[in-house]
Amino acid sequence: MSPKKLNLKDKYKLLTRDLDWEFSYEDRKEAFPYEEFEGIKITDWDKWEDPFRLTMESYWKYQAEKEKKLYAIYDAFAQNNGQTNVTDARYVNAIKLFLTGVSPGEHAAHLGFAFTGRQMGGIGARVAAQMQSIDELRHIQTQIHAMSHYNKFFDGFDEFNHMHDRLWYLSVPKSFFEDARTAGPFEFMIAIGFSFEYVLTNLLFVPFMSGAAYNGDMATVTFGFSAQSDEARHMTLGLEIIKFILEQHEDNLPIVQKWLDKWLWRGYRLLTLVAMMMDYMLPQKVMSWQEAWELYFEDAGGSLFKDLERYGIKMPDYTETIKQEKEHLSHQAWWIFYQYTHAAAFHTWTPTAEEMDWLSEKYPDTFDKYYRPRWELAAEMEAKGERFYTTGLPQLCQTCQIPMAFTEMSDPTQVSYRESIYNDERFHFCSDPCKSIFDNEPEKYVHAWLPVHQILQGNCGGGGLDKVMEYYHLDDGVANLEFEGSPDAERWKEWKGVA
Amino acid sequence: MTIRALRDDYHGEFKDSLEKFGGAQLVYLGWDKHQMFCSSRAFPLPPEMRFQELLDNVMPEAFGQHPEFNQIDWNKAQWILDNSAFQPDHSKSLTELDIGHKSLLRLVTPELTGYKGAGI
Amino acid sequence: MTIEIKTSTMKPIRNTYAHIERRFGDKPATRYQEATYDVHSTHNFHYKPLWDQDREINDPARTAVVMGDWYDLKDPRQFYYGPYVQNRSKMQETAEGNFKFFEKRGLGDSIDSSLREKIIQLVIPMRHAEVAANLNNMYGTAHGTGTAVTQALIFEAMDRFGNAQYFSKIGLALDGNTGDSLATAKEHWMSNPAWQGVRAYCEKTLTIKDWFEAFIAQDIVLDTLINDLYYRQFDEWLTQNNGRDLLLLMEFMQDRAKDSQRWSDSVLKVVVTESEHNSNQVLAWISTWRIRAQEALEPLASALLGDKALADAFAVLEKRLTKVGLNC
Amino acid sequence: MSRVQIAFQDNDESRYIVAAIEQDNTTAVVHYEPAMIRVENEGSLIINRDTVSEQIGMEWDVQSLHINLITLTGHIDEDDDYFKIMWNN
Repeated sequence: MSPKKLNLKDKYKLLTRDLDWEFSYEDRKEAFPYEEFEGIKITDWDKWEDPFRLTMESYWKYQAEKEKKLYAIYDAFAQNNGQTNVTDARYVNAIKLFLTGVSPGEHAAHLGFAFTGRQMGGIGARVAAQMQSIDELRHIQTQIHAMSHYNKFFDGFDEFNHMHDRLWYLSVPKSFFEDARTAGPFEFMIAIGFSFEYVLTNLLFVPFMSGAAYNGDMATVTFGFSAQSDEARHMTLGLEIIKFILEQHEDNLPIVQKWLDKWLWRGYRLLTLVAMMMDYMLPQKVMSWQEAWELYFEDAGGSLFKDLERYGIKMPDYTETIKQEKEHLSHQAWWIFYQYTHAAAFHTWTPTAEEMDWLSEKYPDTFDKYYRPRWELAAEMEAKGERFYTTGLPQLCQTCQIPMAFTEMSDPTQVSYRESIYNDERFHFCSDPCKSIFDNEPEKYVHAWLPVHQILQGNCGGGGLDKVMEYYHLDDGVANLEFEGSPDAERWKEWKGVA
Repeated sequence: MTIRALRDDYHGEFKDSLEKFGGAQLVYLGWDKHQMFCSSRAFPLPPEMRFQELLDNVMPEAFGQHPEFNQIDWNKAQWILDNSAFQPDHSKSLTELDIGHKSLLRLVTPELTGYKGAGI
Repeated sequence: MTIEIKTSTMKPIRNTYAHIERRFGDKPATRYQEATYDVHSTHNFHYKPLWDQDREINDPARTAVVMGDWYDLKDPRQFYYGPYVQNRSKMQETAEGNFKFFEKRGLGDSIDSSLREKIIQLVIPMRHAEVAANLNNMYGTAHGTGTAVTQALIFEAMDRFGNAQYFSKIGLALDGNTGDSLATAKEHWMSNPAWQGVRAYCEKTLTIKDWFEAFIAQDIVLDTLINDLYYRQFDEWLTQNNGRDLLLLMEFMQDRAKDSQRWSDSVLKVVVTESEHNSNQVLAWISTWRIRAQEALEPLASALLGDKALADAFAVLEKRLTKVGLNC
Repeated sequence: MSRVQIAFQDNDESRYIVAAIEQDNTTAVVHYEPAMIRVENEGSLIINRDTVSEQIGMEWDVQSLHINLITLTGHIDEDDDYFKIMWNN
């Protein structure tokens, strides 16, 4: 008997979907207890369309091949002192931000997908989430290994995980992922699986990695593209999950729309870090934040939302605000870090004259008018030997936890202040979407660990700034402050043989 | 405003309520159209602090780095407290002036237009 | 500016990350160490889980077992993602070769019908049991503490899903890719009395709330017994009963079980030697689950291998427990 | 019609895949970017196993696409002999 030829779809069905069974001895709800409280109605898990059809054996095979390639490059990079090939030591600060701000998020995503990969009732969806979970573990680990060599030659990497739980600006990504993980399984899937992976990670990874390529950073570009190859699978899962939920029951639409409105905004605010990285931190620029936003969100995201219209999904109202903010975001963000760099684990600097010209060209309507003068003021102060570090602690947005630095788009010189009063206490927000996220679930967000308030309550080492720096494991004069004159800058000059 | 959670009694603890600040209350201070300071800032202040003390002791710490700080005419300064216009009696305390925990107090100086007149 | 590099000045300013240095001293670290230690977030959590408001999102209290340092649960194989997938990739290559050989040589045709039926009735349904193993290990990944153990748990989870697929492939190899054997096997899983105990046990494990208890019920109690029954005793039985060719198709599961046992032994040992509290707790779990396992496996073991088989498997479990200092 | 896109790491294997795409999708536009090759097309884009196999000169497994893939947009339809991405608008 010659065996029947099975095509990929049939084979995958037999090897995966058919493995589940109806419980007879226990209540299935006891095994999957979190499936209902969010209000999502699933009537038939069998309608799940597998977004990709990798069996474990193919998974091991292809992933092993990717890993082999990746680590061969890491080894070569270390053996050849690859860190000396980057365009300039300033560049390295972008990847410090990556390791401290992005990589721990990969681990949080790993745990979150493990949760949904355990808790969703349908085996097709579970297995896809499980594969994403183990991929995310891959990402944190390959990133730690990629940065391991940089850590031996630059400051600001060595305390990345201690800082992740404590340092003020790292509460932005930390709270983002914890917000998703503390939600139910379906919200997590819409938050990270769809909104973040599908709509926004291209904006995180592709510019970072092209930036790495432009700036001679072989280690980062390699892990980045290698991670992106998993990302392509993740995106497919994200798209499938939203379609699936929407097709299951019409009552799911308003819930999903609310989650989309929340998570696209949360994700966008998180990407503020990427915006400033692209426009200010790369010595050799790739494209502006505005251009990246247009290419990866407005264009690609636009097609996506057109596709989702059939289910009744609407692009969030605030996308108009984002459209205007794209000309302001990176400048406002870098200004925050420029003046608080004494409490940050990377260096900042004023843009050079050529860089400012590039910014004028990329942002003709905003840079010269609103932002060039800031850098002129900074340069003036620096020339007087009074490099500007601001005093005190910033007011933070209760939701996104970024300092209240964003401005009204109707008047870009006016800070945008929003507030809500809940149970007689006042809460502050940087924007309408951050306010409405809070207003929808105040009992969740009152519990946010806001770094500034924690410092002022004495929970971060107690006492003055020096105690807080100790709590952060941030040695003054090493990983923090202005780039010029930093130990990083001095070592770089020594390597390059310039006085 | 109801949250959907596994249990109906889900609640978060207020992480920043007044009693957690050791007798102080938080006040946020901002200076409109002076974006040299990237954002308004948070100060723990005694509720019995007089407004005049705030002007004398806190404002310089908050905004003294600005080149225009010395040009502020405090008698002409305008104020916005929690999004409403506000005319403080300098001899009164924060509590008496209804400057509460986590209140946002904004200084407005229309005659000072910031560095190079750019709102900085 | 010259781009010539002075290699003499190219001295590292530190050997590894600070948390690794605090644990292991100021020397170059292994990739396992850097990828594993202290990766779990431990402080300053933001929100209460909507599904578990009494605990933090990462909370050691999700098990009754208490560890001073969860990173003591080191994986003796030192698997982080890279070595894990590369190791399994090699194993699957062998398995792939075995399956191809089996198919190409038509070895399925030479298996007599009673043996074929036995495999379909009593072996292929394992594909469902492996799904429970997948979920129980995934549960530990999601709720456990410390990357040392949570990463090993997800490797185990993915392995077990792989096992489920390999068991399914055995079915396909026997039914000429029609899938008929899988449908029949599922009927056995659902209603053959030989399987109902195991199925009830699996369903029960999926309702466990404490992730370390799930590890005990699954990876220690049930797996030790199943591994002995299927990968030792049934292996011998096949050798003696004209089923050698089928061993080719079981090789992956057999090798993998050995590899996994080194890890689970070590986890168990470290946890019970940590404190009397832990060993008492673990013993309490074991005594509950071994009684359930006894009931669950009796009909299956008898049907597969005869009446004495389960006692032999329990002797192996006993030995395993004694080795880590657990005297039941 | 919305545009779909797919990007690969810029290496030798990808070049054969891209050549096969160009052959089977005559309107596709190929962009060579740093370390990456990005291909765009209106509506949909297909990668056929046979065309890639022909280009490489040996059997090519569709799923090995994952090794060099960087990103894509659109819905996916994948089988033994093709990999397709498309928008439904």
